[in-house]
Amino acid sequence: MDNLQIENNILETIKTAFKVEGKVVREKRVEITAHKQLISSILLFAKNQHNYIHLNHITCVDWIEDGEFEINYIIWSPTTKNTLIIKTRISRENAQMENIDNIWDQANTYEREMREMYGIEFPGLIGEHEFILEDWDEMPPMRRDFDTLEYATKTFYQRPGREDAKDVREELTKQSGEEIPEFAKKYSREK
Amino acid sequence: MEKETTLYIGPQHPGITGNMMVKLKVTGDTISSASTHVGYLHRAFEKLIERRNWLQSFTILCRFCVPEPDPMELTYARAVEEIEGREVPERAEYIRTIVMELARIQSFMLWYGGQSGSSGLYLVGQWSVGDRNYILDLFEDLTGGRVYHMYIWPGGVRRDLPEGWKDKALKTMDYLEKRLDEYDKLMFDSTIFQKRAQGVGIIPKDKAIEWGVVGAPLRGTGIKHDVRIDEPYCAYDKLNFIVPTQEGGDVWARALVRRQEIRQSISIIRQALDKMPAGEFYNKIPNPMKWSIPAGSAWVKTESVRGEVGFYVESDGSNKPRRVHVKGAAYTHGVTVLEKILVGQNIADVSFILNSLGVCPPEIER
Amino acid sequence: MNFFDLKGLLQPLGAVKQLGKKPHTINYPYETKRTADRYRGLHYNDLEVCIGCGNCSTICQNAAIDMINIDGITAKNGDSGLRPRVDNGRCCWCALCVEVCPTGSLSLTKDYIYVTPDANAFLWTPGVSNPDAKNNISFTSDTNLSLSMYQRVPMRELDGMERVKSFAEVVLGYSEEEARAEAQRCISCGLCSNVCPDHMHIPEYINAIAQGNDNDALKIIYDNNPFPEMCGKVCTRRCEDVCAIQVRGEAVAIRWLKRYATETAPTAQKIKDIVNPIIAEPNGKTVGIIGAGPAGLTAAYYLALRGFDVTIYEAQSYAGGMTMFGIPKYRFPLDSVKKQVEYMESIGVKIKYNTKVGRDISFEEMHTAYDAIFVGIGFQKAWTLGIENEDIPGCIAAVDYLNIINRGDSFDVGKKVAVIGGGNVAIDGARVSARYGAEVTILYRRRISEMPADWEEIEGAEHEGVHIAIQTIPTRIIKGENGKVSGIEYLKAEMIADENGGRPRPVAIEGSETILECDTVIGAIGQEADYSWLPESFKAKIEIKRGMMIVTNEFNQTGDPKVFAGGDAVNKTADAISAIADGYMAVKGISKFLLGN
Amino acid sequence: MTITENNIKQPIGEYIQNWARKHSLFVLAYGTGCGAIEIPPTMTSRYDAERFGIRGAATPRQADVLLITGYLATKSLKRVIRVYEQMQDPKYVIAFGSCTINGGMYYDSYNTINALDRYIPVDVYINGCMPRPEAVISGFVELQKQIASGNAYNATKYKENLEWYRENQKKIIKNWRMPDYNW
Repeated sequence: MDNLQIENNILETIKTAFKVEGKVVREKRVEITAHKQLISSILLFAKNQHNYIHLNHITCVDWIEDGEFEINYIIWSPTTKNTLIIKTRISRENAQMENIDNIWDQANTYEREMREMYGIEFPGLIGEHEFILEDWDEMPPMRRDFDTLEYATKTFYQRPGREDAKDVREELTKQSGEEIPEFAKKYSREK
Repeated sequence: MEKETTLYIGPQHPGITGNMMVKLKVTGDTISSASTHVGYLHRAFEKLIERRNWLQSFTILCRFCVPEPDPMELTYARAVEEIEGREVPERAEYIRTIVMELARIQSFMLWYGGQSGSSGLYLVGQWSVGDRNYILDLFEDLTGGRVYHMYIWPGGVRRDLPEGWKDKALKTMDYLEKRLDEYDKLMFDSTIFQKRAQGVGIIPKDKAIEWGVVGAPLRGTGIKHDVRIDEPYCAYDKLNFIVPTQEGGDVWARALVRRQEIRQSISIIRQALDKMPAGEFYNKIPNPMKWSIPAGSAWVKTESVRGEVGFYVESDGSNKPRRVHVKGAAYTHGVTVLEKILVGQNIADVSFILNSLGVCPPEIER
Repeated sequence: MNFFDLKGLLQPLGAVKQLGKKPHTINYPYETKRTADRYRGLHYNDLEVCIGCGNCSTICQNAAIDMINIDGITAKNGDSGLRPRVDNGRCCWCALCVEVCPTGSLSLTKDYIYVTPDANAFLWTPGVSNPDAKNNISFTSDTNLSLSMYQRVPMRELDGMERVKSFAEVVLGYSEEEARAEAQRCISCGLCSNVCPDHMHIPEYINAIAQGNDNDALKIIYDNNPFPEMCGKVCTRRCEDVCAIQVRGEAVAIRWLKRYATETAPTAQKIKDIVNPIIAEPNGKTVGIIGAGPAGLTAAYYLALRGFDVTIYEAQSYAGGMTMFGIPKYRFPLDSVKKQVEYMESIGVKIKYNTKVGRDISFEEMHTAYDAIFVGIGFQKAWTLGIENEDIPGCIAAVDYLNIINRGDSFDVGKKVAVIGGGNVAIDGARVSARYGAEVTILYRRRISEMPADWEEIEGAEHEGVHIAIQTIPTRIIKGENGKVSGIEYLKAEMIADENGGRPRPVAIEGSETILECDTVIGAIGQEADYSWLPESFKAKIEIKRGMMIVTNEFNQTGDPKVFAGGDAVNKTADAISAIADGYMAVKGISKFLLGN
Repeated sequence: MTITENNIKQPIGEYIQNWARKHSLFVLAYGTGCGAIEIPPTMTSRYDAERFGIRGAATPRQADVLLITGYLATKSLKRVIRVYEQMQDPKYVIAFGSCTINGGMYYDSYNTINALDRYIPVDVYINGCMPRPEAVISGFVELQKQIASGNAYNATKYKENLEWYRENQKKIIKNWRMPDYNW
């Protein structure tokens, strides 16, 4: 795999420097999984030593089943045109993550958004608490346990006139007298 | 020393590119600090996508950015294809290229209107936005929709080119090429525009990449970076085009870059129409309600008019996406970059600079 | 920079030359621009073609589409009677509903202007709101573009010439991958469940297979059908006839998917492990069942689950009734029923073999001994052909013939065989004979399209070299020199339209007598029930009309409230799934009658 | 003295007033949602809405028509109400796109309102996502018809039912930090 030489090199460098797991996803994509305490040192190392000077993206994925948030830092190097994805997981309870807006100014925007949308705290983060929402007093909305449909139905006016709608499967079972057992209902058509 | 006052521009302001607000601290006419306030267009797309399946998401995604919906569709489609490993027929790749470039042209035409309008040259807007309708007509014939096309979906494109479309497209390109010269006379040759644009809103070359500047503003500082070249997608690696750059980093340089890019786009469309192979245009997906995608994630970038659009898509193996996170160019341009380069500028230049950065507020808050 | 840059000041004035040009303004509303040929405007629905499957409503991510009742459209087999209504205050005209419409009835038109001051006026019933829009359709989805999957995953089968050599099972079954792919085609509307006599939960178990949970699928199947393996192999599958996909493509292979689900449980113990039935505490009530066919066994199984004490009386030495020896082995292996019966016995069903009611035990005796009785006797007597010489050697009823073969006894059919009839039994007889190397001709009164047999069976027979002589009416069997059959004489028939609107009748053409040489004649024109066991005193209460027992309610209760009946002797369709359905409904009836719930 | 046109009888003074109003509809330049993208084509040379006296106005005080171009985020709703109350009579509201009618594709979003007429009175709804320029012009023509017939009195309705509107508005806008305008 000669064409992945740059990718393998950077992966090896970071692996040896920080003892972390990682893989080459495909051409121009290297992925690293690290503990949250290592994140800022890896980012600094990549930025200063390997010219990953462009912060592409910071994203958060809610793995509610595992009780964890996954935070991905995506950085890009203009010299090799390579993208490095650094993944870390933090606990959902009292979620806290290191603030990196001293490394990249624009990280501030991402972190403010994550603070608002997921309730992740970034100690030392400056900027107003309200970024997108206004007077929001429910749980941070991007958390997976926040039910947006339920909230919208409750909060906003539902225009009447559609109450006569019928569910096809229900209507058919009514016609035939079929009784779908409870354990099978999870396989019925999504509504 | 003069007194510092706070000034709010937006959300209801004719010069703002959309529905957002810039809060300025001004001393006299000069801005001493600026901060962007968004959220007026927040629709919680990323939350809504959690409730929709892989195909349903594609119709909602194009609404991320109103002036240019197609790069969103394409990026999502590419991300899904990457996770699932779905092949795209070659013809579809060419059609996608054409759609992307048409989208680029129509967005540039809108930009012509905004950029010149914010410096008082309203006629250019009348012309370019009027002529933009011809591109929208092409879109309508191709996709069935004028603004929201919902045309590029995972696996290819929705419909093949209709009969006679190729000739119509070529004719429109010829017409546009002629019109572009007319716009030049009105806009780029105009002393008013030159004086307004030169030396305003400078992005320093040495900081540009670190600040997160992408797209035309980055190329306006003399740095040649374009996703179409760096990580070719669709059929871009089979077509000849140049990525124009300008030195200076000011509004003028950005305008010149765009002026050249629109001509490149016309050339790309001509080449793509010429080289397009026959064959399938769609690698059909299974029943959308039961279509699930293996667990995995992808980070995919596309070059849109305003810069690079990135999608982070995560699948947990079910029939709905776990997470789709969009990063548009405006996310950095409209907040940190804008806040930085507004310092020291005139109040009158705010909307001018906003237009030149291509800030699209729905892209920031989604 | 020079402020008085003359060129820069004068260039914009060049725009003045545009003054004389004709403007490109579209003078709307006085002139209109043509909308594109595939413009996505307001919806139109062809109400005649639509079957109300509701797939449009499911795919709509805006929850804009409701399924509602419309005047003049009623539910029928394969049509839920509902039609979509679009809330234009939700719709985004993405046209996904058009892309997934399995029938192609839904489309978008070129109309798009909908302006009103009334916010409540945006409910739009396609086809009712715009009945004339049929000529204005723009965005449609043909079978190539549609997201409905019209192509069935082909079932692997033995080759036609290969399979006549043995009684090996012809259909090989789906692999896991094939089954998942096939299950994905289902749109979960439930039209199939509605026509299934047993109302099996088809969308649910198919979805379970699609999601990879085969055990759940089996469990759902066992909810109201204890013979899935049989149904998975030989069901008449009326469900597939009404499948929403079948309107424009090939129906979802519901039967093969059921077959796939049953393959996860090859033994009785495995079935018990997966289904893991909850057996209720004994409730002290006893039920006697006559006949261990599908109806009787089904009733017994669900009664036993509900805590009844169940005893089956079976005249033969084996259980399963007609399904045991009445179906050729290449369609349905013998051990399948045995496994099923073993499983049922393991949950408490008692079967008394070789006990014929009316001979070994009288019906009166049963009537007093049990709290309720279920009669599932089925058809045992074949109808006679009613033509000359049908009692001579070489002439046999198909059910008897199949029985002999399946038991492993031999029967010499000779070189040429004529089979009379057009049902599945006739085809079975023909295909079995073909496996003995005979040259087989099926004589059928009507046309192939009117044959009651499964089209797959007919096709299978043709692949195996069976000849079908249509529009033929046998008149007599010709006795050969050795006293055995040597041929059959028949008349050609023509189809005469029925003046009362019924299906066309075959009418013999005078003088068209033809003789077909054959060594064996197999009659398969139908069977009937034998009621000799039923005492006259009961016949007054339990009504029997044209050889069928009459039930008085949906729970298959007869005139005698203690007696329930089901199976071929009760229903008109006379197939296994109807028998199972009868048994299942009788269980509900018996528990209602005895326990009041 | 009255004048009858299209079967509508009006005093001549009112008739002239309505005639004048219907031919000068100044639209507030406030792009509240995606619909704003079809406004430039409507206003510029290809569709040229100025033929109907429709043109942009920079501030609410100068405007006659408030175009709600699509969904309204709750944060925007507050600004829209404020803008609406700042506008001077006669004033009209045109709701644009599906989202203003019953939520459109954002019906389940926690941050967008579903039915606009609960919060400010709406004179004309234009259906579509997006409505084409032709549809936009049709909407304006419908509004002109209403004005000419003297039926476009929704702004008055707002004043009369202010409490009902306020109650609805305050249900969404939790922190009401707005001056009450005195028209």
